[in-house]
Amino acid sequence: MASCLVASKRPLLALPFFLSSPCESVVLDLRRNQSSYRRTTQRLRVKPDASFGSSLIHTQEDHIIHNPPSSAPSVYLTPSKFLPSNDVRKNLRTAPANSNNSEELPPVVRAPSEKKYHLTPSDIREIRRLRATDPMTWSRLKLAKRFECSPMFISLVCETSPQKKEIQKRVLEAVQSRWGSKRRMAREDRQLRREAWGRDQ
Amino acid sequence: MKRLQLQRWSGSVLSAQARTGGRLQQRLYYAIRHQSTASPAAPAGNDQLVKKQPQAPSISSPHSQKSRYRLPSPPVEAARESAKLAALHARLYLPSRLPLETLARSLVHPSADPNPNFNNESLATLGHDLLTYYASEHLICSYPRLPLTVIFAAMYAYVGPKTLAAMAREWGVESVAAPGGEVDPGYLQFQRLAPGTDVNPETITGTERPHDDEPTWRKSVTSRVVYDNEYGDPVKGPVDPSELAERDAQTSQGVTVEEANASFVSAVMGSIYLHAGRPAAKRFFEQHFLSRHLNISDLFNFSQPARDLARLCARENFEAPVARIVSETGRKSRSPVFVVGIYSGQDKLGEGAGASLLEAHFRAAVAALKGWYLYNPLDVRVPSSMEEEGAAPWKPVHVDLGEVIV
Amino acid sequence: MPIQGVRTVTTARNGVGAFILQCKQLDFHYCDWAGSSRGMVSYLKHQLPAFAKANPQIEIRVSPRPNKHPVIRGLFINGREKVICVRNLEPGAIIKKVNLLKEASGEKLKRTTKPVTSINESVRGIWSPYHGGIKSV
Amino acid sequence: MRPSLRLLNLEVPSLQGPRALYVCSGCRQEARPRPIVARQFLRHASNADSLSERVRRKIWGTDNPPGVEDPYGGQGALERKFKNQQAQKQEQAPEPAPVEDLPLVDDSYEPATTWKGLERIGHLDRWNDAPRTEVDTYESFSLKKKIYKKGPLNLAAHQTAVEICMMHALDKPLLSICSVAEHEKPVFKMIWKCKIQPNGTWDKALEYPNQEAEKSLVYIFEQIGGQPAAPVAEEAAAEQTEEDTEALELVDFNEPVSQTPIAPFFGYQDARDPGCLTLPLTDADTKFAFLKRFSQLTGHYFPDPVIHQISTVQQAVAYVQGELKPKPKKLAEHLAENEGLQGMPNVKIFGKRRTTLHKDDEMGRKKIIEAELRARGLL
Repeated sequence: MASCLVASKRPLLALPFFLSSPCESVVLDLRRNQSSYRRTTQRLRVKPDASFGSSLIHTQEDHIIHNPPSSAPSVYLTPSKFLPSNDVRKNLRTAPANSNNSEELPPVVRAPSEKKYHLTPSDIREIRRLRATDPMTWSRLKLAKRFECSPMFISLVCETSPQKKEIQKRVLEAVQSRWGSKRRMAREDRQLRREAWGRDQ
Repeated sequence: MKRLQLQRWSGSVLSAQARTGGRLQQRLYYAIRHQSTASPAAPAGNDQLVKKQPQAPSISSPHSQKSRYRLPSPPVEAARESAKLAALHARLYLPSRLPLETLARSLVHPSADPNPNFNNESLATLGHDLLTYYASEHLICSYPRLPLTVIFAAMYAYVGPKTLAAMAREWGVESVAAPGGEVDPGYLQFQRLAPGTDVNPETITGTERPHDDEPTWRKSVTSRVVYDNEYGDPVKGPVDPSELAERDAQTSQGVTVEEANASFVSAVMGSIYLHAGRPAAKRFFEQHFLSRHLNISDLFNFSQPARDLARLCARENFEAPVARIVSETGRKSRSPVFVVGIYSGQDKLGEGAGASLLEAHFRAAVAALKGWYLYNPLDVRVPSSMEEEGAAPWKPVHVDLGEVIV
Repeated sequence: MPIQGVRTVTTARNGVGAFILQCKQLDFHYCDWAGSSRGMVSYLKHQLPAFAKANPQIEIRVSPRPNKHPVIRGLFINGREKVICVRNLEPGAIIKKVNLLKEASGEKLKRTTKPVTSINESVRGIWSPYHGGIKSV
Repeated sequence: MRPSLRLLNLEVPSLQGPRALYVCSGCRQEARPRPIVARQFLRHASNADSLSERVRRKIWGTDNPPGVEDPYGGQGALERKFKNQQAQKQEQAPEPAPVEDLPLVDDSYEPATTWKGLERIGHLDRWNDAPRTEVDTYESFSLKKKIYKKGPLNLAAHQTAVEICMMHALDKPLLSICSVAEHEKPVFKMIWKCKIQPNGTWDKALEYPNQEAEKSLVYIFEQIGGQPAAPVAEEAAAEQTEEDTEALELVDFNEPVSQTPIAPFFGYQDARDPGCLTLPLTDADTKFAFLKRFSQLTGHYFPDPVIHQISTVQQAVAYVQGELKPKPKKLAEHLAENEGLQGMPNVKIFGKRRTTLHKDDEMGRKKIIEAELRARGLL
């Protein structure tokens, strides 16, 4: 009984190393331990990564292997565009080998809306009048939709009436007073996190 | 020739100099004490007319232990007996030309001994000017595009009072419970605050700034260069001599440990400059101040980075910055990660990762702006390196618009 | 609102610029009468001058402490102190103890698991799965 | 008187007046007069109506329980002796008091040397009440205060040498010189002026300054040796030589006006000629006489091994001076001399233990503490 126990501990057969990689992890525990120098060095011989450009001719003369680290770039490495012209590093940095042209650039977060500059001064006066006369109906969003511009531009153009601000403030306080302590703390944490963005923490 | 001229000048600073006659007469009668070898009174900046003040009659009064109790600070000859002082002198590798008496003097804060010939006020003033000068030139030359508020913060980090206090503690300087003539000169002597006094800095009024009393007026950043001190804090206006006594009374009421430590460290810097010359002072600055670790990128605090970046690219007429998603994962999960890169044309300016697109975009803009601000030219030379003999011809430091003014 | 500066303090890196020896004071106590101080007395007579000359930055105080075993007390910059009793030790052994105190940093002894502890950022940055060409799995 | 009784009568007078003698609570407690009832338990165990006796009667139920009357073997030998002593004391006590105090020392009193025929030996436990008599005063053989300075030591050596030489010359018993505690001033002056030829022998080495000095010295020392009452003859010889010595007034005779009775060696500072140092102390009894006289004059004690080593006067004086500067036993003195350490500014050597008081003083805290104590009136 004891003998077979021992037998099963030792791997059944010494599988050659060149098994295809998928099933290697399966037999990992069955592989013979590297008891000889030859087996150890054999296992340490690792093929260079594809990105090294491992064509044979390269290995003779000196060449630089550009292997960017898989981590976020440090802010202390000034981008080439920001380097002043008299800086020696500007021309040292050749364009990266596979300079991805425009279509290979990663997708845009939000398509840049080109600015139309179509509003005339009379439109501006119109916006201010509408805003002043009936602030409740003419919110920024409505005006922006009406004049096809961004709400941000509307806020640049005119201010809401103080009453509306007062009303909105009271509405906000009413909403916040309904918050429990947990929700209030969650909101405060969110505010703290946003401030942490600014300090890049 | 230059070295000779410098010796003469610092020699004149070294000699005792009565700042205001009235106070000195009042000092003379109550404690006839011959002051230490070096007692510079004039701060380095303004070289006042140095009057040959009648040397205090230096009767070598043998200071027995009993008579020391009456002195506000230990007599000059006590410095030679103190082992603690000699150990401190050796611990800081101070040049041998700096005598122990001056080190003992730089340990005495004006609140402990108001007599200008025996406290470290003048040394601290000189040392403070040197420290701020060397620190600011190092910062501006190595990071030419730093925004002004960050320069103020970096100056505060390198030579601010908190850092100097930390350094004094790291040098192993302890402070006395109460100043007196019998204490060991190796201790830092200052009058402690009464327990319970409020130490946090109250808003300083009466500064030189015009319309200082208008609360609503905006204090612009550039005005802080002119009116505020090196760290951007409002500074008290000059006190005319008439209420000098009142200021004396105020200081005798006590100072914080931090302020005393800071005055000691600047006094050491000042005394090295006076005794061992400028190269030694500069080497001391590099050895002890520049060798400290500061991550400048932690000093930034952006509020609207995207807008600043857009202004920057417009000013430098690069293509408008466009935010692109470099990679993302878990968009529908509860912990998504978006990596957004900001591209100006083909070049990537900065990259940021965040739990939301908004955060990633924000951080990418911050990274891009830091990429711009933290530009560090190679082999930087500071202007003060020209003061040494045989310095290479001056090559102008990189200067450009730098900060984005929105 | 323009960029604000964050106020911090630089952290010391003892040894990058000037090196500050952490042991700042050594108190030697001995007893004139006790036999256990014999080694300490001969150390103080013969070895102490050389040690004091070699380490001018350490303040050395020698004072008798009658009817007690000889003791060396090291005060350190972080305010802690280490006390070693050198009763019945030969001057040679006392030299080792004094050097032990001189080279100590005053902190409690801690097992360091990592070969290097540093505050510098790594050159290649912290690995993140989202950078460096994602391999198709 | 048993201690507690004595305390009692001390107690009584002090109760009324202010408590002059402080008596600790323990003794006061013990000396307090106890009520009679409490005294009963103190009675001896073998007493008839003691507690254990009553208990035994109750146990056995009869009045006289069996067993020995005093289980502990009756009165011990000590008790019997104590008892009859008490009895003896009682009839003695009423005797008249005069017997109590000791007879005054009258002339016919002659101290006994053996036990025989003495009816009483020592004091009957009342010795420490007798007033001190002049017999009790103790007068040490040698000087009370040791002499440490070099000059007086040489003077003592010179004087001793001269005296011993005189004794040799007049071949008198050498030790008799020690009976003369001190000479008169003129005699001492003459001794001071005598010279001793270097490395001469004891009986011939002495040189007298002049004839009269020689005659008077011989006359004086003649007295010393012979009659027992040397001091009385002393004065007679002194006056006789008084008038001729005045003539020899020397100019350098420094007569210090010393308000203390007589400065040792009459204020002389040093011996004139060091000749006496070379005299040999080989012969046993001269050595013994010399050292005895010398230690009498200087107060220094010569231990036996040292006496064995000494062979000349010089060595004797050197030994005494050796004691003058004992080698620095303390390490602190040793280190203070070590010039290597003195040069180093970062080393501080203390002779005494450093307490927190010293530390407070260095930190400036001591004066605050004292000020506070004074403010509270504690200092």
